[in-house]
Amino acid sequence: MRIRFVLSIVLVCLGLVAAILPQTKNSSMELDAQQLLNEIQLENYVISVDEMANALINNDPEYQLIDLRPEADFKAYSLPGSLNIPFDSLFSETWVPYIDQIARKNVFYSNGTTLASEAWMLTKQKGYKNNYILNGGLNNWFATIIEPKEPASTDGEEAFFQYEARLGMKQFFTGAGAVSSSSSKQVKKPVPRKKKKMVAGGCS
Amino acid sequence: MKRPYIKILGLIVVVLAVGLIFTSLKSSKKYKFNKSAEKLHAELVAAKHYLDPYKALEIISNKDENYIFVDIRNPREFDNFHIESAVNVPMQRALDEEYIPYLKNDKIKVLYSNESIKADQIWLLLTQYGYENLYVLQGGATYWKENMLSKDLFKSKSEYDDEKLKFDINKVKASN
Amino acid sequence: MGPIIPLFEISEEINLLIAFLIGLGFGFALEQAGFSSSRKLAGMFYGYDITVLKVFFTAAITAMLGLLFMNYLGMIDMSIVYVNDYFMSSAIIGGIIMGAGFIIGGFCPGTSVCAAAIGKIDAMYFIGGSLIGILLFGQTYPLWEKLHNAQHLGSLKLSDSIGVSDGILGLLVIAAAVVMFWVGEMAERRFKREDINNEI
Amino acid sequence: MEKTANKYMNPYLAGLMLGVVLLASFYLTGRGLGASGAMRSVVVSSVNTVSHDYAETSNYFSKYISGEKSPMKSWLVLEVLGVLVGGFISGAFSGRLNFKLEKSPKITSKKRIYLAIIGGALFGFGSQLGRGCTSGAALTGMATLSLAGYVTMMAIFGTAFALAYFFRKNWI
Repeated sequence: MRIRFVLSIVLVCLGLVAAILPQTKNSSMELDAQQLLNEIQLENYVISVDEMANALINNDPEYQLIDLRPEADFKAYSLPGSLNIPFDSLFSETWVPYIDQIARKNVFYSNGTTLASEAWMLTKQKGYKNNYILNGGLNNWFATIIEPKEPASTDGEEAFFQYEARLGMKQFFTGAGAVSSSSSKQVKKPVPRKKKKMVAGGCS
Repeated sequence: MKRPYIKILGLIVVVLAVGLIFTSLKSSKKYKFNKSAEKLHAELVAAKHYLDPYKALEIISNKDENYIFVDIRNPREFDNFHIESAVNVPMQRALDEEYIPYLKNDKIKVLYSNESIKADQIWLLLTQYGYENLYVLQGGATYWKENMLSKDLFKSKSEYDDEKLKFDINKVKASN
Repeated sequence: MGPIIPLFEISEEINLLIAFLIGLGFGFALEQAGFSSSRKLAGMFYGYDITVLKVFFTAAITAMLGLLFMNYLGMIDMSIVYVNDYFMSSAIIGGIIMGAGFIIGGFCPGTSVCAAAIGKIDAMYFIGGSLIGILLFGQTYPLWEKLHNAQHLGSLKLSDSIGVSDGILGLLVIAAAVVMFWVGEMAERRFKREDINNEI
Repeated sequence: MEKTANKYMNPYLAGLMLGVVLLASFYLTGRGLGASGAMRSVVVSSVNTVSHDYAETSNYFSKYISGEKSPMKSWLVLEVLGVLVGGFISGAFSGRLNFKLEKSPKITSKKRIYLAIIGGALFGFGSQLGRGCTSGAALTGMATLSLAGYVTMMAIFGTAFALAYFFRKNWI
């Protein structure tokens, strides 16, 4: 009898405290600011245009280009095989499965680097993995792959080697039989990251 | 038990007090984010956090006390060249306590790096972390050095935008 | 931050050891509460012993409050904590069948194991019956498959369907429990059965 | 007749203890307690031993046979083994260990056994259909404030109360 009384009071009081607490959501996936700052400086998230061009030429299924520009820009020109996720709708329900996935490397790009790096920061804060950015965006792509500059005669052998390679790539992306700008590669369905590591819970 | 109500009342007070003390223990993870990614995304879409270099020049020449220019490059780069009146907060130490006075005050802080990408990233990070009144200088130190120091400034005025396509799409397509 | 095992990729052996230890605590608590006695369990439905109600609700509320506070203090990531999938029709029909099994057999699976551990023969038969029931379900699964998977509404929480915060719902559950404890203890006095209480 | 009032732990304290165990389970593993899942594992593995091919073809059992890994070695089975040992320790502690068939004096032992088997079968069947028993679905679900938990709990106890009158002879 007395125990019931004491317990009732204690529970009701704690219940009151619980009821007035604000709702918080913890996510173990989210990084904190210091971790994110470290990640920014590591620059592991940058994919060079040469690497990307190679991947496209070899039809590497590991990479998925994601164009963050508005739809009109995407229709006017886009890299082969890109998926268009306009930056405004990055977190819309349609697209979250594509940026929160485990199967492929997503490579964000826009005209410059700003949008891509912003998108990367946001997805990183959310704890999504496998997202990268294309170094320098389309501008760098054009400057490097489509209109490569001939190295100066003082540059090392390596620079010339790279130049040769880029000319070859240019041939692939602009020459006859080039992949047309609208995505010819089918965009694959995303493989969502498993939210719950324990699928079978309870005692069912 | 002569006066049971006093005991009950006492119990209620004790439990409530313990409960409230308990909740005040909320661990303040040192670098916890204060703004959700979704909220920040909306701010980025609005893109109101950029400061045009020409407006920045006006602010500097007016010696406007409400603005602080924050150079987030490393000290060597800062010594080499920096915008007049700027303070140096190297980005890798942006969260350190010694820099809080520079970043947490009522003034408007304008971040810049060599270009705008790193400054934009640090802007995002600090905004997520809860700092306010931050802006990003478009073009950063490189653009500043090239365009803002010349005498016939307003003749060569060109808008800086990292997201502007610098190549002619039709040319690329035509060569197909 | 918890939950520990899914987040820190603990090895399988330690995981199973923890399972055993948690089971140990579970069994000990159940037995101490008197859940090893079928007549004590059944007493709930005739009013002479409402131990089930008391233990069940106290336990659920303790854990619920614990989760609410841990969540507030940032000690647990509630998005990983398992919330039962809600299949409306199968939850209700399954619950009704289990209710019938409860009043006929006098145990539920957890308590029957605990009772069998201290030598209750009826509990052992109950376990045997459960295994038969599960086998039966598996064998006739094509008949129930549709019902089993119908009306899947996802991992719904009460707060999602009612639109009140978890904390306020918790307070409501506590208030309901306190009233039930009070009514239950009155019932215990009203339907007192000294003979049974002495036996169990 | 001995005085029995203090035989068991005070139910509220026992409930508190159970709640702490449940909370520990949530904190450590991210899920609550369970019992019927382990029983299913036992059934699946026995079916699997008797006829592996048959278990593979059964729509329901095949869901729980994952590769070469024995379904016996699952988390819940270990947990239920713990329940067995924990119950035994507690029983030994409080001097309640003895073989006994508990029943109302109004019915025969044979009838009690039949009823236990029927009740067990119903419970086993229902727990599979409803995805969890009193501990896995109701208790755990209530702690996480899940809708399924409360619905299952109400269905179980509601039905038991509704049918209580018809089976009163078994118990009182």
